[in-house]
Amino acid sequence: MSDDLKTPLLDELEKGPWPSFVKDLKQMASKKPMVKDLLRQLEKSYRDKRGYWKHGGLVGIMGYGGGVIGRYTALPDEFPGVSHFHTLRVNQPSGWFYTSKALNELMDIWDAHGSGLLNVHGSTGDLVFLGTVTDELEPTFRDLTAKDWDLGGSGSDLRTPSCCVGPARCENACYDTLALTYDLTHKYQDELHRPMFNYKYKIKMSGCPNDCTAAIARSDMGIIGIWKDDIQVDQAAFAEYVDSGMDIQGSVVDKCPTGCISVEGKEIKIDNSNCVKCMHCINTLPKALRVGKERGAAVTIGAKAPIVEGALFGSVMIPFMKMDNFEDMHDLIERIWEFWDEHGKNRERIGECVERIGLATFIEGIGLDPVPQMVKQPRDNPYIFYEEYYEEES
Amino acid sequence: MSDDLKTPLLDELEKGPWPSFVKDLKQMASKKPMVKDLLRQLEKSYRDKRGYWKHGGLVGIMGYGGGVIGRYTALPDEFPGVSHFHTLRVNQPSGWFYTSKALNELMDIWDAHGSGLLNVHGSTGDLVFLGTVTDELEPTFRDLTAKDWDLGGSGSDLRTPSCCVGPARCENACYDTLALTYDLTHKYQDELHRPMFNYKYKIKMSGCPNDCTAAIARSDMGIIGIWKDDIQVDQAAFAEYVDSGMDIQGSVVDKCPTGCISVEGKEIKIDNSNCVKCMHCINTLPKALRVGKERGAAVTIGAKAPIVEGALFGSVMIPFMKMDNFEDMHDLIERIWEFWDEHGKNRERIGECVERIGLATFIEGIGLDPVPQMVKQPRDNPYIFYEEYYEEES
Amino acid sequence: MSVTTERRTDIGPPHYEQFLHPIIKANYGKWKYHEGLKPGVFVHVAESGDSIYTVRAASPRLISTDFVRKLTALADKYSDGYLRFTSRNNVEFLLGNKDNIDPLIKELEEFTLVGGTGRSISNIVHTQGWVHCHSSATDASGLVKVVMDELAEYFTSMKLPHKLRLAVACCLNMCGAVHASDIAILGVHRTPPRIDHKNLPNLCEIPTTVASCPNNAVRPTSIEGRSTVKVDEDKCMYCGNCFTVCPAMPIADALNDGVSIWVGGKISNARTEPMFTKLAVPYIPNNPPRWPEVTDAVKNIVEVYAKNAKPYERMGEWINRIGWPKFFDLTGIEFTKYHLDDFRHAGTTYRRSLQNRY
Amino acid sequence: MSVTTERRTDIGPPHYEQFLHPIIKANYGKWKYHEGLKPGVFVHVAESGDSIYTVRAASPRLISTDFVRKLTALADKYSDGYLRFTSRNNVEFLLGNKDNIDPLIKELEEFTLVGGTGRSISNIVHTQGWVHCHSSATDASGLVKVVMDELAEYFTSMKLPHKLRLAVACCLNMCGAVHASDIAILGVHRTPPRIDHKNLPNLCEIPTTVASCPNNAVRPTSIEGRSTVKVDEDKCMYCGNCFTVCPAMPIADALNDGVSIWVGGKISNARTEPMFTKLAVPYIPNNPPRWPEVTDAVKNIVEVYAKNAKPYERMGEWINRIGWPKFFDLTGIEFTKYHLDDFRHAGTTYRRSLQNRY
Ligand code: SRM
Ligand code: SRM
Ligand code: SRM
Ligand code: SRM
Ligand code: SF4
Ligand code: SF4
Ligand code: SF4
Ligand code: SF4
Ligand code: SF4
Ligand code: SF4
Ligand code: SF4
Ligand code: SF4
Repeated sequence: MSDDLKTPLLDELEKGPWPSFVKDLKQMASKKPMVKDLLRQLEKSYRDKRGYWKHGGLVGIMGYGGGVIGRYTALPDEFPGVSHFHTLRVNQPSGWFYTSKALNELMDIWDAHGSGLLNVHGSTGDLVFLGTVTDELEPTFRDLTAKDWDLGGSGSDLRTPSCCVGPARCENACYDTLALTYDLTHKYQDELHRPMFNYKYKIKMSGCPNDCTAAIARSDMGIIGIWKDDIQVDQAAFAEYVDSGMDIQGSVVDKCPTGCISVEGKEIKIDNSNCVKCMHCINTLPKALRVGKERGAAVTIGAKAPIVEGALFGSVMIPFMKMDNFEDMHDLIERIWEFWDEHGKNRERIGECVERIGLATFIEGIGLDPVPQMVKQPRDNPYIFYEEYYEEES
Repeated sequence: MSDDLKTPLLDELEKGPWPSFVKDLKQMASKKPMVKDLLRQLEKSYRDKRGYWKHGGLVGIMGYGGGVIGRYTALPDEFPGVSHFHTLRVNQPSGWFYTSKALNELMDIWDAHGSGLLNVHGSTGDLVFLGTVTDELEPTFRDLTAKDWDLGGSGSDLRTPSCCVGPARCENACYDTLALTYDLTHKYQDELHRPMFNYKYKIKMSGCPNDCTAAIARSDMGIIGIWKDDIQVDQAAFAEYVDSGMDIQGSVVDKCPTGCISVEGKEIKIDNSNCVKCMHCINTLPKALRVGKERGAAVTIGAKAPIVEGALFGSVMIPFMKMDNFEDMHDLIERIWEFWDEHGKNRERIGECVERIGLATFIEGIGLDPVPQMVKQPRDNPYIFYEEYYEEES
Repeated sequence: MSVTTERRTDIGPPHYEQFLHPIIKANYGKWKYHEGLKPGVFVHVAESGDSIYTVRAASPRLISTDFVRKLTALADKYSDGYLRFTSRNNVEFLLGNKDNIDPLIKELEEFTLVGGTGRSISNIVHTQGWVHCHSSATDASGLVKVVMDELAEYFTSMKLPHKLRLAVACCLNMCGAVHASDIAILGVHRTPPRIDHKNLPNLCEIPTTVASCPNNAVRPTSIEGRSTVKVDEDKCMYCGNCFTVCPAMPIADALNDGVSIWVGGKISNARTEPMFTKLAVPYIPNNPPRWPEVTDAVKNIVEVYAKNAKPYERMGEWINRIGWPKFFDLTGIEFTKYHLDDFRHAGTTYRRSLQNRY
Repeated sequence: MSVTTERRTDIGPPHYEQFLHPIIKANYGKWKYHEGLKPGVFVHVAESGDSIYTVRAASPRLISTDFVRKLTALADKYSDGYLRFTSRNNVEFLLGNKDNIDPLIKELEEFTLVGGTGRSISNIVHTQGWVHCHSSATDASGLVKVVMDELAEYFTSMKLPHKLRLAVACCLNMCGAVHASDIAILGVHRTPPRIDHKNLPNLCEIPTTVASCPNNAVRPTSIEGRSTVKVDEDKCMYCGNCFTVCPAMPIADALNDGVSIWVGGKISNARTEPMFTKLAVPYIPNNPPRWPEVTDAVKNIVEVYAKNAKPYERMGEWINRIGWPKFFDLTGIEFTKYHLDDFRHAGTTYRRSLQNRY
């Protein structure tokens, strides 16, 4: 093992305007041999056009089943620094808000125990501590909890819930995404830390249908803010948009998916009964239009990536529910988990489970009534399993 | 067997403004005992709320495998008149055009040999002679052929092709639907009369995308007229529509699915590159707008009713082909039949076959190149069967 | 010893040209435009300046040779002996002489209705029912009669927002246009087939019968040493396909058969792409001879559509504009679990967005 | 003998409130509107009249503690020590004082870019790649770097028709937003897994491994008396799921791995419903370190979009307006048989209407 770091291919990634992770990592490499070997292995990958990591083994924190991803190089002789290169998923705070102080403390911990590399943040939302050895897992965890931090999920458990900035800095928030995320994360610590499900279960919270956390695409359960009543209009502010010369017809009226907006003079009219809450007019005229006052959330079920039956978007399970307290939500979540536990298969996401057994059976199973908002359209095939039928009178 | 005809339930169907088949059949019943028993059995069905027909047996015309549907009452003792009640499917002329003379001759034949009841026409398009006994099948056939009529299809054969009124009485016809129907029916007499396929194969011809024969919904192969160039505009006639006070904006401009129409003063402008040939503007302004001059047909494959994998609309196989002669069409049809013969299963319609093996394999199999017009959208799942790959150089 | 026979086969149908009115023949493929003159009547004008007038009248489709002779007599009298039938089984008289229109209509109206053009309800595409088919769960001709009696005013006028196309089929085979109609009435069985174990081994091929079931509900078994089949009743969704291939599995059930009602399909490409018909009312018991619950349900849907749709909106286009929740609201039809699809591509019907109406 | 331990578990993350800027805390849930001030900068105005200013800057996401310390130092200097990260891994500084905006930007621009707001290309959602994951068919961080180097001008400006959201994933597991992005780059394997028969029996459960294959390509077998599996290469579509559950079935293949490019997905409900990303380019070989064919292809798509789309049209909305044939035309991308879907619901993607463009 020589000490020099020759990475001619990676060096090409120091060029260009976008901030360079290679530059950053090379600086770290001077302090951390682990990072040096990481870069050397990566250089080899760039040369050979393939990765050199082995499947994770069973490593983790005592009493926890999730939160750590084990990782080993396939070439420990060549790159001993990354013979272990495990990941710790640190549960981020709601909305990814930090203070410098808190972040610096986290960095101190990671400098002490790991590679000093991180993902800020992982795709699920965790603060990802990237690369340490097995022996450092417990010490890292001890220091984290000492500073009030805990691990997030991995494996077949509740994954770390995440949410958009919501009421903290967004006028569109229809419910308190940060509070719900905090609430669910704490209420379900056991489910988060101890894999007991058929497969992973992700919850994402967006404050409105703009869905800035991609809940409808990336969470088994999406809790997405919505309102029921009329869009709030400030006609004076609207008139200012008109006066500004903005192309209201082209930018707003023509873009409304249900054509329910009209403009008379400097006044905007919205046929709210036909509005599908798409957000476009509100997004485009933020000073004049606001979400309604009767706010809550819609709940979607089953979004996921394509493995193995094809990708799914979440499908509407509850078109609207009040979010004044979170007890109904707990109740719903627990009924879903119970149903999934009973009817799901191993490594079958809840979305696939619903696809397999059908939405009607699923909602019946968790105690919801069918409503037309659950579907784009009623069935178009005649293969109905009629349940009631009449017995011959004899 | 008593001779009286008491049908109190059916008699209720003599009331009301719509022409009554019961009235008509009762008149026939006085001449034909067969019809009398038909009505008596039908009355019983109305009382008991169920049918009383048995599955068809193997009856037919010598040398033909199709064209006759065998039918027997389940209650021959009670209704001996319909102990046989077979159907003959007489191949209609293109576009369902007749002269009185021809029709009267057909009626004479049927009066002589059958119940005197018919369906004008059957859902596939045949002139259906409804109800006769086995012994009368050959004599009916003999008289029909003597007057130049022949039978249509049934069973696993080419079904009777049919077409819209087309160039005979419609300004929208983009090709000669009547001629093609005549041509295919005559060219494929063998396939029509001798079941040799996996299942039925229906061809319907519509002269334009209005699709007045429902080809896209009800035919394994739909041949539907279309044009490629610009919609022909008569601006003077358009100006007259404007002058008439018609709501051009609401009725035409706003209804164009791709928004490619605009009106300036009394002039209509169409962005033909974005026109999807939906026909709406032409339908609505028939005096001002006409289909383009570069005409031909699109060919769809695979429409069918829901048994057993769910209903299918036809899917575009050829977005545009010239119809100056029909040889390319023969060629195409024969390649499809060959492919279906090789890859299809028993009782599997071509549409189901394509669903099972995939459009890519199907078009490759019949020698067509992939074009984006075949799909609504490219695949959205990553499960690609890559064919070419590189072998390691050693 | 071979016999010379005069038997003609495979001659195909006669050439259509001989059935074309001379004006049509002269202007074949050279039509310029058409115009609706009044309900049931339109004119097509050719580039040559010639005109051909069409008068359209209803036919029950299930008709007698007498009925046809009535039509041919009128054709001889008013349309030079030329007539045709439409893809919806109406009869059309092709007149060279405009003056014959009204006298013809007058005579037609003695035994049928004139109309079915433009923004109307045309004839109902339908099937055999109890009149001829072993498979039927309801009658077809009777249903058409009672429904069109109720809707006759919409056939003889053009007061609807747009065309309204109806279909009736007496079983799931859907020998017609049920799967793509503005409104469709579909006969349904609702109980699994009963098995005639005595005759099944003789009448049916076991493998074909087993293969016929889309839901793997039919399984081979043996009873008293004879091969037969059994049905897993939990899996059966009453499609009747096993009965089609095996007569020893009758599925008709007087107590449970009935009709379902479907809406919002279309075929044309005008404005919107073709659409399948969707479930509105899952089940109404058979109530012959006049099926009052069915006619009420259909009439209600037609009237709600007539009142709420905008010009040029077909049923399905109207529903898409207002949304399904509103459709169920306005018609008062109950939304049930049966409306939630659970067949092959069910997932593609789920609402996978936040776009919704309340 | 039991030991008392001070070990804390299941405490969950700290409460977010302590991380909120005082202005945010005071106006929590009471924001009135926001306004973009320039690329990377916006202000949110509360009902109270208070304002909070946000400055957004790029982060490579794969960063060091040093990089974080640079950010926290700036936060201490300019934003009262408050900062956050976005769902796309940008960093946001939350400023009470407007005057700090420009000095902050100046310091940020020394090591990163400010932008990513409004009609721009924001940071690329991405994954681990060769840096950490055993499953990858390509690198992620490197691809993001080279693509964003090419597209930087669209991050620092707001000159696009609308937001453009990119994603990179290094294998079909798609740990990110690939299936719903305006443009996505997806690492693909193109050869079946190779089986390490020696270790498989020890490392993998045969039934789980067999069950993992979506296409039934993995079958149990035995070799020299030891249970193992075989792969039907004709059925394998290289998804890698068997490798996920069974390490003895490696699928990486330096010669054949590479990337594919996808377009037209979206997540928001604005105007149109969420859409899946669709295949644009089936395969480009890996060509590190700068993947020039990939950056060219992406840049081409961005530029064609920028030139042709109308304001407020996302990539997929634009393509839907002009039609896919035109998309392939304008971009010059070849349409191949790989674009024709052949998976589960393939039939729902076929063009089942006459509506088409030529
Ligand atoms: C670290 C992370 C990627 C990143 O760079 O950010 C990641 C990394 C892995 N994912 Fe993921 N996934 C990560 C977010 C996601 C997401 C995005 C999300 O959560 O919003 C998805 C798509 C959404 C979804 O859940 O469907 C995702 C879909 C998958 C899948 C496919 C699941 C499916 O049902 O389609 C797998 C395969 C599996 O579970 O067997 C997977 C498996 C994996 C494994 C564990 C690899 C494996 O074969 O077991 C990866 C470990 C890589 C490593 O070296 O650490 N990962 N994975 C993300 C978690 C960080 C965090 O906790 O914040
Ligand atoms: C007579 C006719 C109905 C009518 O009243 O007009 C008819 C009658 C029958 N059809 Fe049909 N079909 C008739 C047009 C259709 C159509 C419409 C069309 O062709 O445009 C369809 C839907 C389109 C299609 O082909 O998918 C149709 C779809 C079926 C099916 C379902 C096929 C499927 O794949 O889904 C069956 C069942 C079967 O084939 O086993 C069927 C089976 C039958 C059988 C043969 C019943 C059976 O179980 O074997 C019926 C004989 C009834 C009888 O008593 O005569 N019939 N059938 C139509 C033929 C008359 C003619 O030749 O003109
Ligand atoms: C006669 C007939 C063709 C034939 O060869 O028999 C025919 C003839 C004409 N059709 Fe049709 N259509 C005929 C069945 C159909 C069908 C098939 C069906 O109903 O099963 C369709 C598809 C229906 C659907 O979409 O579900 C059909 C969809 C159209 C359309 C598209 C309407 C729309 O906006 O969706 C037009 C255009 C229009 O009406 O503006 C049209 C227009 C026409 C025109 C105006 C074409 C012309 O310029 O002559 C013809 C007179 C229409 C009228 O009734 O006012 N025809 N037309 C059929 C008459 C059936 C009947 O007796 O009612
Ligand atoms: C900060 C962030 C939320 C967070 O908690 O982290 C956020 C914040 C805002 N989003 Fe978002 N969105 C954020 C990710 C998203 C995502 C998720 C994603 O990109 O993966 C989406 C869905 C994207 C998609 O559809 O594929 C998203 C779709 C929107 C939309 C809908 C855009 C559209 O027309 O389709 C708006 C409305 C708009 O831009 O007019 C919006 C608007 C906004 C507003 C203007 C809301 C407000 O009033 O404050 C915020 C500033 C937007 C800006 O960047 O100009 N936000 N937004 C995320 C910033 C990510 C980044 O660094 O770029
Ligand atoms: S999802 Fe809605 S509430 Fe949340 S940040 Fe985005 S726009 Fe604001
Ligand atoms: S939110 Fe969307 S649907 Fe509702 S009025 Fe605004 S643009 Fe139209
Ligand atoms: S399909 Fe077209 S050409 Fe044929 S009758 Fe209908 S409108 Fe005319
Ligand atoms: S045919 Fe249809 S798509 Fe083409 S211009 Fe007319 S209305 Fe528009
Ligand atoms: S729909 Fe069914 S019952 Fe009616 S004719 Fe067709 S096969 Fe027979
Ligand atoms: S009726 Fe249909 S679903 Fe039921 S057993 Fe027969 S074939 Fe199967
Ligand atoms: S996309 Fe695949 S290769 Fe990349 S991190 Fe996720 S599992 Fe690993
Ligand atoms: S890579 Fe996927 S398709 Fe191929 S054998 Fe493995 S699981 Fe099956």
